[in-house]
Amino acid sequence: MTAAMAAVKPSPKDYASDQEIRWCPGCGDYAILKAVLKTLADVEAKPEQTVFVSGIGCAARFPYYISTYGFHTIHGRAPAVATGVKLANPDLDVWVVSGDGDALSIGGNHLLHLLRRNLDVQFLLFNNEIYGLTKGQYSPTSHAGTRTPSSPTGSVESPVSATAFALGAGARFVARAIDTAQAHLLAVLKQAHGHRGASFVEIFQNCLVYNDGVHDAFADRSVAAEMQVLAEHGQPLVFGKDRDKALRLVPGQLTLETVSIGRDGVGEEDILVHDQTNRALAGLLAAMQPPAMPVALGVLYCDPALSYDHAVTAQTSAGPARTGDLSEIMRAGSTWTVKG
Amino acid sequence: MTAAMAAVKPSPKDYASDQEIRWCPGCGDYAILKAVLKTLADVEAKPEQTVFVSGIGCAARFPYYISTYGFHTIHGRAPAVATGVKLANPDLDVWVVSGDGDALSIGGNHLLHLLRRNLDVQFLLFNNEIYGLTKGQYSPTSHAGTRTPSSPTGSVESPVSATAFALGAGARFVARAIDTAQAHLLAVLKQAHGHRGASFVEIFQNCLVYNDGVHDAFADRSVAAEMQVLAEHGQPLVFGKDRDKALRLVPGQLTLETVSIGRDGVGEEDILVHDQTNRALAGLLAAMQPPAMPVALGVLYCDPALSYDHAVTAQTSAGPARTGDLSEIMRAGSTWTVKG
Amino acid sequence: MEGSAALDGGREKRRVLESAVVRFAGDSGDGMQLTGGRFTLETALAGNDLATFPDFPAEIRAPVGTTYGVSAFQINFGARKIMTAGDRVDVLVAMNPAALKVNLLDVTPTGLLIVDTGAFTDRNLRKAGYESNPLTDGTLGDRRVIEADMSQRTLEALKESGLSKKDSLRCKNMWALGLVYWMFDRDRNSTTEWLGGKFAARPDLAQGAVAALNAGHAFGETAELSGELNAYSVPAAHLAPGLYRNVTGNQAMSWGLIAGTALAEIRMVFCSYPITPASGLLHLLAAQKDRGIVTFQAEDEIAAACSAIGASYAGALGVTSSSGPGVALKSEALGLAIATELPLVLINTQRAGPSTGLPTKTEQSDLFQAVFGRNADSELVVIAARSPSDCFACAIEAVRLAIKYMTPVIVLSDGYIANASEPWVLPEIESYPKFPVKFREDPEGFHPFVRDPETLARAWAVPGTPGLEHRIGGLERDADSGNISYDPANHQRMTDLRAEKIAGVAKDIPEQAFEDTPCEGGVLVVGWGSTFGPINRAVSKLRGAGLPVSHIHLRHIWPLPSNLGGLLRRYDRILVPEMNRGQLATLLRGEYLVPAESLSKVNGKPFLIAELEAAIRARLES
Amino acid sequence: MEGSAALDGGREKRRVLESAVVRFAGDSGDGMQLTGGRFTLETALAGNDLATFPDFPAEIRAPVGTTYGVSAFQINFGARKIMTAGDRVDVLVAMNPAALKVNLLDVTPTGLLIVDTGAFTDRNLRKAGYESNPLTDGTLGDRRVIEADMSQRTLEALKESGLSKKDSLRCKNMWALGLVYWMFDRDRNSTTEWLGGKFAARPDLAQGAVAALNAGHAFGETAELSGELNAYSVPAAHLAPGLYRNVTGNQAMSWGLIAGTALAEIRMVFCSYPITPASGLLHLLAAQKDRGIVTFQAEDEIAAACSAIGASYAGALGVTSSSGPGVALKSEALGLAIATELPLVLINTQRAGPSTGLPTKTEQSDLFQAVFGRNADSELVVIAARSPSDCFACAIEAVRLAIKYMTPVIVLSDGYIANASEPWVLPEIESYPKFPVKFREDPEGFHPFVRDPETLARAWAVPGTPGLEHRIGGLERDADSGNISYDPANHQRMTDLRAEKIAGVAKDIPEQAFEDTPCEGGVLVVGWGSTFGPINRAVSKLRGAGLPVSHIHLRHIWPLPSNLGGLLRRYDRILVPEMNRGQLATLLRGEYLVPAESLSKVNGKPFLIAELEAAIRARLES
Ligand SMILES: Cc1ncc(C[n+]2csc(CCOP(=O)(O)OP(=O)(O)O)c2C)c(N)n1
Ligand SMILES: Cc1ncc(C[n+]2csc(CCOP(=O)(O)OP(=O)(O)O)c2C)c(N)n1
Ligand code: SF4
Ligand code: SF4
Ligand SMILES: [Mg+2]
Ligand SMILES: [Mg+2]
Repeated sequence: MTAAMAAVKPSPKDYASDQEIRWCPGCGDYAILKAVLKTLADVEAKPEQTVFVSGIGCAARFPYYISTYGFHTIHGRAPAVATGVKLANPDLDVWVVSGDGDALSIGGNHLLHLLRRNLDVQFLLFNNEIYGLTKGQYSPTSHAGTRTPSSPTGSVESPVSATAFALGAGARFVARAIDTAQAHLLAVLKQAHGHRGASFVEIFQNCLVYNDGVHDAFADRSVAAEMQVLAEHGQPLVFGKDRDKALRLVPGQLTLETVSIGRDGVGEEDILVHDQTNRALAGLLAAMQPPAMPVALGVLYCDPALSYDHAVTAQTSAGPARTGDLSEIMRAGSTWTVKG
Repeated sequence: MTAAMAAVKPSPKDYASDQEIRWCPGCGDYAILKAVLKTLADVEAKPEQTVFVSGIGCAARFPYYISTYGFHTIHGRAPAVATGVKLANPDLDVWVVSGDGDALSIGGNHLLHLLRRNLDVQFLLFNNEIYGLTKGQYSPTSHAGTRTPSSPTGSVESPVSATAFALGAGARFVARAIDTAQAHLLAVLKQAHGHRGASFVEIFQNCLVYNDGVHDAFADRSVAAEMQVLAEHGQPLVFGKDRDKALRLVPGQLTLETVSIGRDGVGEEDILVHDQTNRALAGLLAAMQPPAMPVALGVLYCDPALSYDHAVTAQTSAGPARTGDLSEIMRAGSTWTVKG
Repeated sequence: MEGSAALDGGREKRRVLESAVVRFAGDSGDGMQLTGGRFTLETALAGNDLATFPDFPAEIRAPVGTTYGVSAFQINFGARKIMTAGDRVDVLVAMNPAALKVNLLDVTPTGLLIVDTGAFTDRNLRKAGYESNPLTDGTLGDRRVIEADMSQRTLEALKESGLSKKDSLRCKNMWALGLVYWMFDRDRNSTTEWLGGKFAARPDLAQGAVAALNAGHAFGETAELSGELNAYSVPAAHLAPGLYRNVTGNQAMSWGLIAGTALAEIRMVFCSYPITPASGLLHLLAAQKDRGIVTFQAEDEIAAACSAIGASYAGALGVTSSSGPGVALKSEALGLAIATELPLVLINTQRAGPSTGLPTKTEQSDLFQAVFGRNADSELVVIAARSPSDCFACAIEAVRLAIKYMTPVIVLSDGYIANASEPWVLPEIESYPKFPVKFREDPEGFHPFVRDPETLARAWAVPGTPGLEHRIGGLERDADSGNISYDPANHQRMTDLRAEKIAGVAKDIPEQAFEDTPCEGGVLVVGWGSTFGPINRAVSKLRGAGLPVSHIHLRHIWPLPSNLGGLLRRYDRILVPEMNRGQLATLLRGEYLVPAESLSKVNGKPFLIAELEAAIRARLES
Repeated sequence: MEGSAALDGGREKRRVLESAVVRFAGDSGDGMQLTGGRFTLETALAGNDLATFPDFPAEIRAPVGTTYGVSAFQINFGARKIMTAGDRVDVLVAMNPAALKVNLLDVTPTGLLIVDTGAFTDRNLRKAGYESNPLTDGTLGDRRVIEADMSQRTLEALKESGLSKKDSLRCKNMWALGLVYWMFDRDRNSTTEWLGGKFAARPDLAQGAVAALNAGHAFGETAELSGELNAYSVPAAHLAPGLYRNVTGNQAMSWGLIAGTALAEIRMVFCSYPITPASGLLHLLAAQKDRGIVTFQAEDEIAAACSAIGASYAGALGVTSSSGPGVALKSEALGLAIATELPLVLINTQRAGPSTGLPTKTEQSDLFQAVFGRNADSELVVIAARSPSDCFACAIEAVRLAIKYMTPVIVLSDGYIANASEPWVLPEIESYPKFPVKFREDPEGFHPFVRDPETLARAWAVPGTPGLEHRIGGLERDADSGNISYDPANHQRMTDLRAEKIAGVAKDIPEQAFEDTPCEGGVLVVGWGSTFGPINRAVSKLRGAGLPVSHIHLRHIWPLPSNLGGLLRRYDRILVPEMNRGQLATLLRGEYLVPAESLSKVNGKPFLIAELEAAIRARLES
């Protein structure tokens, strides 16, 4: 795609690269790619200003399939590379693409620091609860009991919740979506793109080879309505096929419960209204798990603050150093002259 | 100290090593050492069964001053080393000692995984909001604006909260104490020691050389009563010199506020009672910051679960492998005989 | 066939061969690894010596029909000792056009192709990048072709089976196997039995598979192949008697580690982080938890190394494993193990680099990293395995040295050795000499750096031992008390002690031997690691032709065997073939000032015997 | 004094010396670094050549009076070219018993001690580990002692100042400085002025300090020192004319990086994680944010390296820095920079290891790590600085090569160079030739791995450039398109290209020269890095004595200069003194098959000139 394109409204395929896609047929990554391409087109991203940075994993192959700039780095370190990219040129529009292993196993530390520093990037975590590329070992998000080649008798580790981790790390934008729920995913990606600072998006992704159906308990279309609550700022947290269920704060307690609207004396006023600026609420939403509770999707938390790259830029003068400046620096302090 | 000691009730000095202490005179680390020695004596720790593991930093010098087993490892990796220690011998009583840089900068990832796996150790994080050993650079817990040799115009990073991070990582015991508040620190350390699984304790520590008084806004004795609320499970969250202030959940909202008991119609029943099994409450408590709010100390969260090392042990048969077993393993599957 | 002379005689109308190379190739979903595995077993049962190599695609599951989704399995078997999986392919089974495309060039010009014509549709031809049909457009050259619409024939054979079309087609690989069984005169009984067991839950599928197998066999037997003699016999090899099995390098390595720790009577704590091609070891050991093996899938390679160190500190043997990029991450931790003098075994299953490189391709380019890749003067022991089965002995040796010398030991394997397999006489492990670990227990005169005067190893005192409480760490420590020391003279002394300790290992390892009676003069070929097979075969062939060539193959890379310098100095021409740009050659030159010449190959594939023969001949002639 | 001949003549009753070594030693709180720094400046102003070395305690602030809390500052100055901070100390200022204890052995047997007797209390003696008073029990041997109760005398001098006792005592170091000024005939004016500026906010303190300075000076002038000639004069050296300042290696390195990027007209993004002794560079550059330097304190060394790579990818020059253990952590990232062929500069300020080792002590033992310390065949450029001021040129050269060849460049400094200082003629940086970076902008024929046919460097296309959108990564890529490639032949080609590119750097660097006209025959001493000073001085002295000794000092460690082999082969005896166990020696042997002999010293301290002289003489005689 060339710069000339910018004149007409771009279409998703303008952002697709010419490389053959090498994910397994049916992998959830295809759906995410589709949504990202559409997002780029919808926001009319400038290809030359857009950079996709990734680590290693199936998910991390992502940059090859996008016709913008792309950097497929090393396992776990994409956040660090992205930080350098933004420090060199804060005007670039940077997306980081990562898997659950890449982001939360080897790369957990860099993600923590990217989030707390609030680097202005979109961070997409494709959570398939498995190491896909290395052929199916359990990952830090795999539930206890997962049987894999490295846990033949079932994993005994308690998984980390990507969203709870991001909130604990101080992230200022935390959202969730599902690979196949295109419309919602697209909406979330656009909000993430619009947010200045680090936008963290966990995308539930299906690995049909090594962990097929792991998200079915809430992501499968047949249960979606009952097992998903789509959080929207200022809107009541209602769900169900007939939108007759809702979340409520158990009175006087710091716990959520699901209630049926209009039953057991539950009225509109009892229904919790989503406040995306409340971190505690985001934490409670993130902690809900099927089958007892629906899974919360959408922007769980958003409370913008100055981004790191912009703060750094504000402290630093522009452009390369100049020799004249250096002369000054070197002459500051005590000097003396030896005469010839 | 020898095994013979076990007969008489030990005293703190029985646990002190013969090495000259090399912290700066007046460093908060001395107070923590004192409390730990007392804890060891009070719980009658068996010196030969006790191991202190640390990374690198002033804090990480800790093991040298204790007469039990000790391993001063490399920067940031103490949690990983401790994991190996427990996997080899889950019966050992392991303490990990770390600084804010060691635990949350270079070592953040290992801490995350130690906490989510719930390894049965006591993890002490000495938070002086600075890199002491390397002469005073800002750390991931330093507040924005901190001026140090590496941030001469003031740091532009938002700090991470150690406790929020631990909660987000899925820790099952999260507590806080202050170096100089010996009695409380001792109580917290004993609870941490009693807890099975990872007990995370953040200790506010004063570095009088590079960050003197950084915790004074709440830790200084003169303001302690007004700026500290000591959380105790099942007890109302009351504070103040005259114990006339309390925390309350803003009705219908997920926020805390301080109230004056008996004023503005605030009665006993409005006062929030600490529930250490509620992670959301712990999160709210951890987020309170002076001057607007007091700082919450004590066991903010405790909800035991099976520890990782015990789960692993349950899955693994005891003792070294035996050659007989190996013969069997090698003969499983297809074999054939070539006759001489 | 190539690399093999036709023997005289033989029963029936079969042509007798000294050896043959067969490659099964198809889509990832076509079951080629399984097919190759079964053929291997029948071949072993038939008494041939053999070597195999699987070639997986880099992609998990590439779209059907693409060239990059082709999965292959190669076997070289013969009536003589077999050293490699074979330079070139005599018989290629190609289940689709992509498989043909990717593998054709490896087939000898007069080789045989067995092709599923049913898969040669326009669509598949296009996916494979063929513009016209290679079966008809001359692409195949002089190679003979057996064309069969395997899909169709399998469906026909299974018509009555009651299986769905999809399930029936899953049996296509058995049809191909049946045909190859016929071709090499293999028995079908054990495969039939095995299929019954494997699909015990689906007897219909088991029966279908057997039916397909028999149909393929029948296809060979019937007149349909008449005209050319496509039936062969490869007589049994003269093999040492014993109980055999086929092992891959990963298997042998896992068992060697178990053996070593069992002989040392110490628990193994195996800590790793998945990475291609090293993960297999983690998988194999994770399956042995009920045999006292602790495995830990760490959050990254640094944690894997550090937890292994922690385990060793606490009295187990910490073992860690990875491949190049992951080993790079362990560098700092290795320094800690060196400084604290704790035993540690690190298995590096090398792959092609730099950086992510070619994860599924082989290379032996981490020698420098193993020997030199750390800050400061930080020596450790490096051992390299030469073949799949050799991993067993190397692992035991690594465990022994790590414990005896309180040092990290790196074992170099590679992607080729790890996945290749060869027949192996099962060792009588229960009769191996034990070397039980001796933990320090006596507090008298104890400090953590008291050393054995012989080995210079420090005392290993383990938490849990009363009276030996002590502190260790990465800071330099006093040679006489183990306490931290900033004393200049002490640092010199400790640095020297650490180096002497490792140098002393040379006294504890076998003197270097030649692979065969050495020739005086001529060319000395020095190798290490998985180049063993091709070098050995190339040298044997040249010696067979009366040429003065000798072969030394190193197991001990660091320290080098004490007599090596003397051996090398006997030769003016030393050739060092390596799958890297000359790392061992540089090491030998630096150590011994001998003019070792590097023969480098870095294309992700093992040396061919022919390549080596040519290179050695060139040196002999020059 | 030792290492210096007394010159004839001179004004007053002063003894004229060719050079002298003075060390100031006291508690960390005694202000010895400041005292030494001021003395250095006055000495420079007096026209001497000089070299200094500060010796900080490993502890931040050890308890007062302990041996491990002693802080020292050494200066060697003379009427001739000064190459090192001095083998042995002629004049030791000891502010307390601990300072005496730690430093006494370094003082020449006939040296002079200036001791604050006020600090020689029982308590302090005990803390220093003295059982009796060394001033009276014969410990000092033949050394001369000037005893003065400096505390008392300072208090007296400041009686009228109105300063508190505590503040008055803070001026004690100025008293000592005054005395040493008198001893070496230094002017006090500029120090007086400087004190006024420094304590502008506390004029009382400034006056007090000046009073103490004068009192110390007066103490020297008065009869109290009569009896012995303790007044010296060291005539000015013949120095090249120019504007001078004192620089430490860290300063010169930071300026060199700024200079390099300024000349390349590219922004520097400096990414680091604190570690002793490398942090100084981060601090110095962080102070230059208003000059266009971006500094980033990363969460760890891996992030530091990776963010620097990210910065280079985005069109800045990524620079990262650390010391040994931190550099180990960067190994994997270096592989990525090599594979993606991005420019990167890595400064390694080496320290003593292995592992944490002796963080505050010096060593040059990371050469192997720099040259070989990564997985796979992964070459890069390695440069070593020989002295504090040489860091400037090395940094510029590193920037130039990194950009021109699209490669990581490692610059080796060490704890000694970083903190030592020497006078330096300020370069006219504005007249240096620029080498502006040329980013690719033309889409015609572009792919990310198109190479300059001359340098073999790939095109640097930076995000933000329309029409050049591309993807790069750690997987092997096609030489002709830049796309991922698993092709065997392509991997061979790319591996060769990467190696050739680095080898080609040898054509772009100066041929190796001798430090002086070479002698034919005799001993060739080959050094690198901070051994320069002592080697150069030792060789000069031996040559002065008519002995056949030559000196080569390498800046370029990898690739080595193209003519080096030829030069080395002219000598039968090659001695390689290194502060490691022989790393360069091994490298040279392996590359050139020359019998380079290692002279190793690993005690955390630089070589002494005397040590080297003796070693070279021994080689000459054998
Ligand atoms: C340093 C290093 N360690 C390990 C690996 C092997 N590796 C590649 S991807 C991966 C995990 C992939 O899991 P995830 O991030 O969840 O991505 P997915 O494949 O599931 O999309 C691992 C362990 C590597 N490439 N580099
Ligand atoms: C790999 C590595 N990187 C960096 C260092 C240098 N280093 C030692 S301690 C430290 C930070 C110490 O800060 P903290 O953990 O807060 O401990 P404190 O000294 O404040 O107690 C650093 C950066 C090191 N020793 N090793
Ligand atoms: S292995 Fe799983 S995650 Fe990877 S491409 Fe295949 S389906 Fe997708
Ligand atoms: S530098 Fe700070 S943290 Fe370190 S010992 Fe001194 S006072 Fe304590
Ligand atoms: Mg995954
Ligand atoms: Mg700290």
